[in-house]
Formats: sequence, C-alpha cells, structure tokens
Amino acid sequence: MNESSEVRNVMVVVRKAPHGTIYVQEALEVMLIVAAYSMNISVVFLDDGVYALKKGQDTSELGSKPFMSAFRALVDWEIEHVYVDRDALKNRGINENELTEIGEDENTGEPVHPQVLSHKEIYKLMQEQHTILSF
Amino acid sequence: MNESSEVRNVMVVVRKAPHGTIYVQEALEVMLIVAAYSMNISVVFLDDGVYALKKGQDTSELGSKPFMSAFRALVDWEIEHVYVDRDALKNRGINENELTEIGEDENTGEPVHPQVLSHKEIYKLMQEQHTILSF
Amino acid sequence: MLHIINKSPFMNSALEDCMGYLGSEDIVLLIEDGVYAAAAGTVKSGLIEKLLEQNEVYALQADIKARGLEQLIKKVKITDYEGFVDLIEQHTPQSWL
Amino acid sequence: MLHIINKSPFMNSALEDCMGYLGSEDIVLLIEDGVYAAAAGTVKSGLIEKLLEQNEVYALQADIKARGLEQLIKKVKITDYEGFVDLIEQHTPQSWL
Amino acid sequence: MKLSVVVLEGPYTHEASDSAYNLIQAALKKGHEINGVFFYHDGVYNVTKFMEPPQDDRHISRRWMELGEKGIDIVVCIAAGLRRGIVDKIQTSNVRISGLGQLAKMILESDRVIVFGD
Amino acid sequence: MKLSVVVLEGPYTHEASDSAYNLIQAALKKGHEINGVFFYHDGVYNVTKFMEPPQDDRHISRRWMELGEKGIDIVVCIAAGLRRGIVDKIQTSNVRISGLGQLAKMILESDRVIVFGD
Repeated sequence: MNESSEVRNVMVVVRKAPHGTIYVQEALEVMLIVAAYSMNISVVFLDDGVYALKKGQDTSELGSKPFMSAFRALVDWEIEHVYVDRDALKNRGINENELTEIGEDENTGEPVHPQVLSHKEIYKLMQEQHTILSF
Repeated sequence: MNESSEVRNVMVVVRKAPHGTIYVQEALEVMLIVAAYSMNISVVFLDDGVYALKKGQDTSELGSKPFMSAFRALVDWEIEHVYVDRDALKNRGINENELTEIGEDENTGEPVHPQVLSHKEIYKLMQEQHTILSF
Repeated sequence: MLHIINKSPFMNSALEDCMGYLGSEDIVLLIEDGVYAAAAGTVKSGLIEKLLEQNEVYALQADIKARGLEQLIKKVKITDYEGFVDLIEQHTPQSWL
Repeated sequence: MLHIINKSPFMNSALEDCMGYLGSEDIVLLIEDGVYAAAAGTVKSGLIEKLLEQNEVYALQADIKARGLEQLIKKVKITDYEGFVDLIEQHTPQSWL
Repeated sequence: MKLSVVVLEGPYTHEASDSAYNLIQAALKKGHEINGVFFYHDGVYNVTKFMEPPQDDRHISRRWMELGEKGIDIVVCIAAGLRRGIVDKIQTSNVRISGLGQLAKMILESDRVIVFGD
Repeated sequence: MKLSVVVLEGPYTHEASDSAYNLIQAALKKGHEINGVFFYHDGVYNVTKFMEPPQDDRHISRRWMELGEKGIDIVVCIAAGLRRGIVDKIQTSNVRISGLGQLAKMILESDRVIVFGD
C-alpha cells in the first residue's frame, strides 16, 4: 500500500506547543523508541510545534521535567531527519538561529541543525510515509 | 469583596462545543447541583457553547449519553437565568428558534426560552458575579 | 492522503493549518467537533467551500447527528464509520490533532 | 475582572473571544500556553498591542521562562505566582478555557 | 487491511476513545484485521476496572475488555501508565501493559495506523 | 483572602494541575487561606496513589497529599471519579471523596474561586 519496500517510513508530526500539555513530551518518547526499530523516521515540527525547539527554555520555576533538553541529542538516537516549517517560524517571529541544534555530526563534531522547509517540501515528505503519528 | 450581601451570584460559562469533550456535560452537572444551594445562579453560553442548546442533537449513533436533553428542563432545577450570546449564534448561522426551550413556566405552562443577549449585556452580568465557573 | 480534522473551526486552527498541506488528490474527513466546519451559512463555511474547489470533503454522519447539524455545505459527502474504514484503506491517514 | 488566558493565540481563539467582553478596568493575565501571545514580532502580537491601548496585561514569569520567550511586547507586565495571587485578591477571576 | 489504532485521550473526557472504538467495530464488520490498539498519553485511562458510569451511559473499559476477549491485542503503554498511576492491578482483564516498542511493532506489522487524540 | 481552587485536568497531561499547585503555594506563602481544592473532570486523576513518574520529574499526587497533610481540604468529585474508575481505594491519603455539593459549599465559604482547566 506504499512505495517503500522494506524499511518503513514513519513520520512524527508535532503541532502543539510544549509545556501547556504533555503532547510534545510524550511525542519525544515515541520518537526515541520508534527510531530504535528498523524504520526510516522523520520528525516534523509544524505550527506551535516549532516552539518545542526554541533555545533557552527553562522549566525550573514551573517544577516540571526539562524534557526538551533531549531534543539537543536527537542525532544520538539515530533521528537525523528533523524538519521545521518555515512559515510557522516566520509567523512566530522566530529566527533559525533561535532553534536548538539536534546533536553533532559524529565525524566532524559540527553541530547538526534541524532543516527548515516550506509547506510544499514538507507535504512531499508526508506523501512518502507509511505511517504518520500526530501529536 | 463584592456587592451582593447574602445570596451569592454564581455564573457558569459554557464556551466549548458538546460531544467532542466532556466539558459541557460536566458543566451541566455542576449547574444542577450548585442551583440546589442558596445561590443566584446564571448560565451563559458563549462561542461554541451555544451549540449545546441546539435542537435535534441525537447521540444514539455515537453511543454516548444523551445528556443534552437535561437542558430542556433547566427551569425545573431552578435555573432560570440562561443566556446565549447573540454574535456566537450569528457566526454559526443559528436562528433563535433552533435553540431548545429550557423548560416551561410553572404558572402558564408556556415554554421558557434562553435569553439572547449582546456581548455588552453579558459583560454586565459577568461583573456582578461573585464566582465564575468556566467550562 | 486522508487528512482528519476533529476540532471546531471557530475555536481551533486545525482545519486552516491543514489546508496549507493539501495535495489535489487528498481527501479531508471531518469528525468529532470537526464536523461543525461542514455547517452551511456560518462565518467559517468559506473554508470548506474553498477546499471543495479542489478536494473531496467527507463528514462523519454519527458526529453530524450528535450535533444536530441539518444545513450542510453542498458537496460535502456524508459517510458512516464503514465509509471511514474504506477511506483509511485507500489513503494514508493523518490526524491534525 | 481578571481574565485568564491559557491558550496559544496561534491555534486557539480564547484570547480573541475574551476581547469581546472586556471592561476598561479589566485586567488580562496570560498563563500557560497563553504567554505566547505576549511575544513581540509575531503575527498575533497585534492582539495584545490592541488590548494594551485600554487594559493592563500581565504574563506569568514561570511560563515565559519555561517557553524561552525573550522578546516580549513592551508594556506587558511580568508577574510571578505571588503577583498572580494579588491579582486574584483584587479582581474576580474568569478563566477563558 | 491490517489496521492499528492509537488512542491518546481518556474515556468520556474526549470523543477520541469513542471514535476509535466505533471505527474498530466497523473495520471488524467489514472483515479487516485489527492488529492492535495502543493506549498512550491519557489513553491509558481507558481500561481502569473500577469505572461506574451512569446507567444510561456506555461502559468504556468494558467495551475494550470485550474487544480484548475477542482476541484483539490491547496494549497500555507502561511509561504513560506509570506516570499516571494506571498500573496493571487497576486495569480490566484482556489488556496488557507493554512498552512503546509495541507501538513500533504495530507500525511494522500494519498496513495502516491511525491516531485518535485531542 | 479565602481561596478555593477547582482543577479540571489531569496530572502531567495538562499544566492546569501545576498552575493550581504553584498558585496555592504562593497564596499560602502570602498568608491566605486555602478553603479547598476541588478536583473535577479529569482533575480526579491528580490523586491516584500508584503514580511513578520519572525520577527527575515532580510527583504530582504526592504534592497534593502533602498539601492535604497540612490540613488543606482536598476533595475529589465522586461523580467524575466513578465514571473514570478513580475510586477511594486507589487514591492517595489526605484527600476525600465527596459530591458536587462540596463545590457549592466552597463557593459559599470563599472570597474567590478560581478554575484551572483546558
């Protein structure tokens, strides 16, 4: 029922803001586990989901778990296809350099950044998926 | 801390649509109980909350409890101050005659209808409240 | 793809957000509070009317009946849960939560 | 009255809905995801800027810090939970859920 | 079609649980195979065994238990459950607790996966 | 000021529970009286005793239990609890189950009532 032959394409879509609800936090837990199986995982941040990657989040005063620090190490969990919606950033006045890196390149040690894409590019990726898990 | 001396003014505000979440249903349960205490209760339907009073709702196919029928007897529970936001109706293309009656007058037997009010009138009522319970 | 919308268009942006990611072959299915978007003559009817220029739009019968919606936008197709199953069989679903 | 908004203005209408029911003495307090409305330079900043012409607007510090918001709309007042308590003491609260 | 269903919201509170259940019934009626139901987030609340809804309402955990009885694999996420205090001793029969890996397996084994949530 | 707090959402899932708790702590610090906390809707999930959150996270039912220990009246709505299967035997200590009438009483006795929800 889809193009890919062996390795399944799975996309995790994050549309909600972090902290107000647990959706982003539990989406993160899903990404980390699903990536451990032989699947081609990609993660897309749309709409308020882009706030999940914003630098400088500090939940200490709130008393809740600082789960968002795990986004800085997605690459260590074999999650390398991480995309952010360009319009969502623009609408929220967020510059690309305000987004956290998602890890470092294992060869060069250079920081790896999430890729900023247009609606159209993201839509193309969506169409290639076997499964889309939405949060 | 408020004008009323003895009988407290309590307003229940319903802003969410029925059925998608339990908010309206559990708001109804609150109204019925709070009204049994010596308080001056009013109930206001704003925004998607106005859908709660729409005639012709039939949850049989969904399998969920037809709780909304209780709105037709609010008057029996001593809930007579029931208000609906005019703009909310207009924005949703709902005519007043599509709204359920909330009971019948105990003297005349005539149906009692919720009162349609403007933002300004509703705001005035809000200002007179000791407590506003929002759903 | 099958885009599934379960939020009221009057209070949540899910339907509008979804519309930025629609291929011409894609289908939109309104369920739960999403069916309010299928009502005719509202300030939000324009969203679905615009969608219908290119895409098929379905709305779930059980949810429409539960909400007492009678006047629906023409060309919105009503389906039951079995039709919902068929749509999933034919398209990869994405829920715009 | 103290109007409390806990939803993001980008995806939920709570803030806009509330604005139809504001007296000139009323105060708006942004908490939880509602604090995103206080961010400067967004497509929704105009809502709070308009509010500020007549009303005082507060935003809860713990929620702003949790979300890493740095550039806030000028004249939005930052408060902590103790300030939140003071606001409730002075005004009847209404939560726009 | 082999279908898996993910439920992210709790019973009664959100229609997600009802939509999932009604869809599964329709899929079974049409002869499809339900590969599994995965309860995550507040979805874990769907299977608490002490539920006593009003008499004129549906009994949601019983519905899931009955689906489990028919042999459908009903999985409650352990991480989401532990955080919320929804452990096996307060769950109805015919459901099992397992990790998120089970969701990954469902994805690998299913033709389609659909998510219901808020 | 005598303050009552209504919580409509569950622990971890929604910030409502945290906001309510943090506000109560601040009110106590400033010398106000908390007349009561009323858990309604999914709020009833706040006090399940088997919660085991990750070690680096707050333990929400324990927080409420500790407030109860201090003498604050923590009430779980019986109707909302029964529907969801949250009955007294799975609840933490220092909280009590009661009806919606208790909410009415809190309104009558308090200077202010504030609602936290979704």
